[in-house]
Amino acid sequence: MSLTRRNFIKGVIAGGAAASSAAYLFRGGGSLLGQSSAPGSVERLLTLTVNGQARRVDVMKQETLAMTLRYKLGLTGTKLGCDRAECGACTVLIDDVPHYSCSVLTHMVRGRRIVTIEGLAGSGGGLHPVQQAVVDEQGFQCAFCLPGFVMATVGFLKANPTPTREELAHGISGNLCRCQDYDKILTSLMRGAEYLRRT
Amino acid sequence: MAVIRDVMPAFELFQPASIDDAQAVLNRYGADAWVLAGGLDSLDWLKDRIKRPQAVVDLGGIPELKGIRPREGGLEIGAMTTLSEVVRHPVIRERYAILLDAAEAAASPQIRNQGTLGGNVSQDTRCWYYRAGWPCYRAGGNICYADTPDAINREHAILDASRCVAVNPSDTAPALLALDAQMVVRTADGGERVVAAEDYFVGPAIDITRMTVLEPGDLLTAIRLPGAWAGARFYFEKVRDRQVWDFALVSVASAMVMDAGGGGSAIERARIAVNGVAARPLRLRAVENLVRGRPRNEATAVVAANLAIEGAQPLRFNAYKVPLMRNLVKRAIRGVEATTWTS
Amino acid sequence: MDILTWGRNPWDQAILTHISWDLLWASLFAGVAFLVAHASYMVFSAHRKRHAAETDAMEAARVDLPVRIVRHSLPARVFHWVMAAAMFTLLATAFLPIAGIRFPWVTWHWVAGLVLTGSILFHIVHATVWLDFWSIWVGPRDVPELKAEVLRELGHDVPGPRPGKYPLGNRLYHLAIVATALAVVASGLFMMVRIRTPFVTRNPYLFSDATWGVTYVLHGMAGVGLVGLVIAHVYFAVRPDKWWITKSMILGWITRRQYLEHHDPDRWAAH
Amino acid sequence: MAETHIGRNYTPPDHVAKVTGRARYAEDFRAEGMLFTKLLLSPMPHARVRSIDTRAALAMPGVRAILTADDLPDLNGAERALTNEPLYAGEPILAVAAVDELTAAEAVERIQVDLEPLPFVVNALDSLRPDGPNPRLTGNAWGAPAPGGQGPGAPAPLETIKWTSEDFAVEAQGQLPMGRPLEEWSYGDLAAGFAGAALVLDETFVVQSTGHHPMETRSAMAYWQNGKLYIHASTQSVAQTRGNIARWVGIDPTQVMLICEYTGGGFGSKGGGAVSMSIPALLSRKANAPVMMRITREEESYIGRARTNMTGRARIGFARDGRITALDLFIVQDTGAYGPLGDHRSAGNAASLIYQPPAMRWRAVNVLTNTPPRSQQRSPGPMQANGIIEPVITKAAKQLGVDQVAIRRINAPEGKALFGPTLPNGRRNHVTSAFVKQALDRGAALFNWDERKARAGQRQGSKVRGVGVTVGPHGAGSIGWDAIMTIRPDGRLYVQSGVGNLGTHSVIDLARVAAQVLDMPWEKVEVIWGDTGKHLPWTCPSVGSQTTHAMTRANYAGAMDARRKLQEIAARDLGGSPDDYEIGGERVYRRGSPGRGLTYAQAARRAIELGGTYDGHELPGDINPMTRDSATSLAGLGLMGVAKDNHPRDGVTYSFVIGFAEVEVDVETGEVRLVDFLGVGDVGTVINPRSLLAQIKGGSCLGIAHAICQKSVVDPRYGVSLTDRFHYSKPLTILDIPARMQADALNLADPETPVGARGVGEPPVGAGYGAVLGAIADAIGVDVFRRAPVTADIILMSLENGRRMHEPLRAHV
Repeated sequence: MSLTRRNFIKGVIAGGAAASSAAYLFRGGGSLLGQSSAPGSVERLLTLTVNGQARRVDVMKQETLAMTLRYKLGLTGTKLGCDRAECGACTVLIDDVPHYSCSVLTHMVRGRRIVTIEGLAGSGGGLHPVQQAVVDEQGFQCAFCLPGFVMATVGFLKANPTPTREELAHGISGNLCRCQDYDKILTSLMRGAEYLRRT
Repeated sequence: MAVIRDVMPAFELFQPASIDDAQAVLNRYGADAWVLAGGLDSLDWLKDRIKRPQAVVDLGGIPELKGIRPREGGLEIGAMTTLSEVVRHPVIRERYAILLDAAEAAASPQIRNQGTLGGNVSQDTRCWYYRAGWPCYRAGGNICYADTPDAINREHAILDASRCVAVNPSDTAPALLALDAQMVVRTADGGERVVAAEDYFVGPAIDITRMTVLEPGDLLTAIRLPGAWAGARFYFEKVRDRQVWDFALVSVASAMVMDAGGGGSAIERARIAVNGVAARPLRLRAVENLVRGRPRNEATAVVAANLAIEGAQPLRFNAYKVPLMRNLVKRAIRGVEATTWTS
Repeated sequence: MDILTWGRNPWDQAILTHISWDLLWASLFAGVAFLVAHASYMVFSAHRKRHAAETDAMEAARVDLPVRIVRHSLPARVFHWVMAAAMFTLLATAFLPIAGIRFPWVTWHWVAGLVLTGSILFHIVHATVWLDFWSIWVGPRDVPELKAEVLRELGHDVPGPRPGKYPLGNRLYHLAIVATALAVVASGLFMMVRIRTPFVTRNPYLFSDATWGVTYVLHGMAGVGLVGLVIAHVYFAVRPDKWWITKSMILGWITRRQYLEHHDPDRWAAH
Repeated sequence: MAETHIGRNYTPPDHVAKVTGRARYAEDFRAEGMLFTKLLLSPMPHARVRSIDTRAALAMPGVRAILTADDLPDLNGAERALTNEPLYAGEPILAVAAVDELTAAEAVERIQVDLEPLPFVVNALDSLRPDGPNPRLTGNAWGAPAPGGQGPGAPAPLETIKWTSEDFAVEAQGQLPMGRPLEEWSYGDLAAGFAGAALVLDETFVVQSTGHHPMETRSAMAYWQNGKLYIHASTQSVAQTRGNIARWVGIDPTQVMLICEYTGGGFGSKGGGAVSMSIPALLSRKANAPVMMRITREEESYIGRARTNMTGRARIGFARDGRITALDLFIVQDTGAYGPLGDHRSAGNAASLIYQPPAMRWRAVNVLTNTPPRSQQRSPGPMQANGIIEPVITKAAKQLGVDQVAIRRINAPEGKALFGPTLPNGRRNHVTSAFVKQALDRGAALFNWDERKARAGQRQGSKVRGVGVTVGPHGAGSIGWDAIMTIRPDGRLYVQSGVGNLGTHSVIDLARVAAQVLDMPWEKVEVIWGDTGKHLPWTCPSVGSQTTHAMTRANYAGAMDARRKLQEIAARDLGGSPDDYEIGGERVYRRGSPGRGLTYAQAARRAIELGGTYDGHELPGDINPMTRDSATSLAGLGLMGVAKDNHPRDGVTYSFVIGFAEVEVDVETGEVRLVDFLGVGDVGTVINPRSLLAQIKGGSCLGIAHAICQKSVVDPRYGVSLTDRFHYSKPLTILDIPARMQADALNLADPETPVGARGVGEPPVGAGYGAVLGAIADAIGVDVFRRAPVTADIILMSLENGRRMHEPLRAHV
């Protein structure tokens, strides 16, 4: 059984040494591993749709979305708390669904809509209702987990705009807070759901 | 060579659009290839730099592997269908609720949004000695670090251990056993074989380095739920230390069909499976046979539960799994009373 | 081809885990190669077969001997076949899984190992007390015989000692088996501490990683060695010209004619 | 003064940055040509580095520099960021700087480190056995600190102590052996106390160690510019970290530019920063380029600090009414690979405070093990004391037929309650104030204690409920710190805050006090924080729940200084004496004739014209040199309020939180579900209500986590941590607590501080821990467990066998 050439070209992301100047973490990584710059290495350049903008970016094949966002697109609002899909600090929306961006290969989201905490605010710069609610209720303490919680909530509310407190707790249960300010977080995010319904 | 973690080694990434293409890559790279489903268990291995494949094959772009479709009075679920899709599916909610309960008990919302049913059943054990990269049997060595006089083995096996005492971590696996699910495997040579869920998993006595029957190059393509157990009386319970992102200490899943004739009081047929007690989810055939034809009550449950734990061999720190498994099997048969506390 | 398989323990120190399974195939190959070589030699060489007439004469000269001469006592034969069964079980349970044929082998393996151990112990006692212990051993005193036998093999009719009870090949083979079997049994018994058995509480930490490594390598080496040895043994057992020996291991006796043809009565141990 | 700010909720100025993702934590900074570093960690719990071969690594393209312990300044024995004698598995040995992490990681793998394994021990008790191994070549325990050094972390000598096998005889019964202690104090007549007791209980309890695991690991990025070190790092206390970094790096504090506007949690693990900060600092100097050190979660589980685990034994005598007659407490503390730590001393003091025993003896050994280093973790000591003692109180109440609230009430401290050992001056310490009894009463009412109590122990199906209550104490305030603030010509008030921004909002709350004193509208108050380049005053470390108390006092003093200067300037320009002038509406005006006065803006301009003390060109003599430098830099910008807190204080400041818990235990599965929780604070005047209640709930949750799930485990054979992932160490999730928790505060002012506020961060931890432990015991029996966390295995095995089955005294399971 042989590969259809079309799929192969589409599929393979070859190794190589090229990298964008912004590629802090990955500069030169390919060549250091002795990989020849194979034909089609241009495939490493891909277009990501992040916060409504098309961004061209050079991505190593083992690169996670969190790393691309933080180190190549400068979107440091997405935090890395464990880098192991356990804490939720890196939660972003992929096609409106919350994912741990630390555990998604960037090449897996080619052509999909990615929204990060930086992309929530309206075009006028006004805060997203959930963000506003968090400010009004002083929702978090150290707030390192905040972006993840907010993204998980925004994603959850798209599926269930009128959650009970228990339902929302389940919806954001994939996020850890070590200040363990869960009660106030939940209160502020419930307020966010309410704001969102009003808009 | 010093140990270092959390930097993924470079690899070739393939994103084939068909099963054939995927297997072509797998066959080309053989043991150096790695199959990526949802990517959660996989990325752990890669970030730990313990598994170092040359080629990673991302199945995410293969339409054939996705989706839930009716089939012969039952359902066929593509192996790459996410757990969230399983949880949301109306037919599963209505006729196979036990799979919904099991899928919903897995890890966390984000993981259920990304993790696939195929990946969930095929994931590797979480024995912390093995996952630490220690050279145990499962890693090709000649020792089990979890079954030593002073090992910390609270989470490990009480049944069917053979040198390795790791347990299977899957939440959906016991539910699939209870539903008599059929696993559709595309073999490396392109052939297809259908394996009953209970035969899909492999214990250490047979193969100490694998959790499933999948050989290099094989792909689990779909999981079929037969109509035979649709809408049965289901029970699923998972006992864990934390309510989120935790693996089962012991989990149980049962499907029961009550005797229509006997006023629905007697059990006509039942399938019961447990997980977290052995390297593979265990179907409790003896229990199933015992309860057949008996009334569904405490007495039946007690006899069955005691039968279930026969032959259990606890380790130093996991003796609690024996009564836990017994009690869960008991509940799986007679159910649980709801409490009526105010507040 | 690797000889050994190394791993790194939790302290990141290099440790021996076991032999490289390449050696299994090597041993298999060696056994088969010997078999082929020997067979072809026997076919093509000037291998001398004594004329029937000579044997007739010898037999006529010794009508005083019984028609059947006991070669293996019943206990000796029982031991041999029990050991053979254990050995085959051990090899099958050890190497079939490695060859890709998977089944629950561990219990079979250590049970067979215990049977082998028991039979060997029996054999040692039995041989020391009831048999002529030395008749099976090889030593300097056998050099002339070695010379003579080799020349005979090469087709020369030479004087010099003929085999006693056991042909030299037998005795050399026995020596090899003794060495490998003792190694495999000794290492195997210790290795049982690493698995669940009714006898001892499992303790993989009984020895240091290094000691265990050596134990596993010893066990593996002896194990694959046995593969070759067993092949050779079976080969001779089924060769038509050696069939009379095999038969004697079943029935216990050989004919007077075979006795005179292949042995030196003066060097045949007292019986 | 009208409560315009104090006691009112407000929106902290940093919140919009936080919700938009613009708030930048250490790992969010970038610098041109920034390198990345990866660490080589020791695989062994105790070893000596024989040699390091870095040739292959240095030969790799992209590898810029390698830092080893030899490149670090000697800290005379104290822990350094890198070591040649690793004392725990996971301790960093060297760091590689390369153009990217991939290269750095590959380089680390190419480095050959020849390690000589040395004896090690992971269980404190094992080290005390007659033939027990020592965690260090030079000993196994910290001796008593030098006289005077009673505080946590007071310098202490390293000693070798072994107990006899006779001492260990009681181990078989699950009781803690009590051999020779290294520290001891007592007061009162212990023998008489026990003799007169109606009931004497003697129980052992194992308090587990847990990692702090703040969401933000101790990542840091550093570079050098014209002789100054610029470092982006994560610390609880900005002002107090500068000096530490200087010491770790071997430079002068004035050379350290620390930027930390946001800290992703610390819980005591980043109290004065983290010694690992010196790695990027020194590596960037060696590589002559900025260096980013991303600490992974696994690395955090090694170098990220953990709570000291304690095995404690409490012998307590009770009168019929539940009043404690005598308390004999023995503690074996595991202080990890470094230390010394004083948790065991804090535990002793806390016990003597919240249970007010008329006679008490405290004995302890502070043992080292080859396990990850410990540090103070939110309620270091008092929480452990709650864990060791509460089960005994609970059991006594059951046996005496006394209500659980009543027995704690009758033993509760009141007013200027005494605590701790007799001091050299012959007297015992006392607290500034305690209103514990009121808090217990308030809580019992709010929690419907009697109603819940009535159904405790009743079984429905497989579920049993139980209730518990605990008084969580903790020291809650220091004194004598400085404040700087300026009213500038723009009419705004600028308050310099050296507090770390942990999210407790004490970093901002202190300015609420200044605004209150100066009657300043909040929108006209600017708080400057998070950068030692921004002229910060000498500020207390943000640990030990002291910040709110300490810095509200300091800023009260600073604001009063500014206020006085406003009055003086007004008097000077408009006649009369300063006391004739009042402030209000951003003006200082003559009493009775509001027309005659100056706006703050005018006064600020006059202050600059007048100079001298008014604009900071002349400074008080008693302020700290750091304050002096900062004030000098700010001099001339406006009217400066600058002062040291010299307000007198009679007593030691302590806060109390009472935890009330109801749990539901499933006796068939051993699962514990927290049904409801209430925390009531006796924490003085409430400054920031919303934040305060969040502190009570969040702190309680840490205690709850200790009671039901969180732990750390080390393999005894290889001495390697096994809980290097969250699903192994099991921190609390949002579904492990009820969807709603309750909290309240008495809001009774502490008489010994002008603002009345005490700290709150830590007392709730012990309250949550003890209350949940008590509730579980109430539901299924007081002898079911003697260790924490109380997990399904412990409960199920004890119930199944009708007696406690878990291994006593084992630290790591």
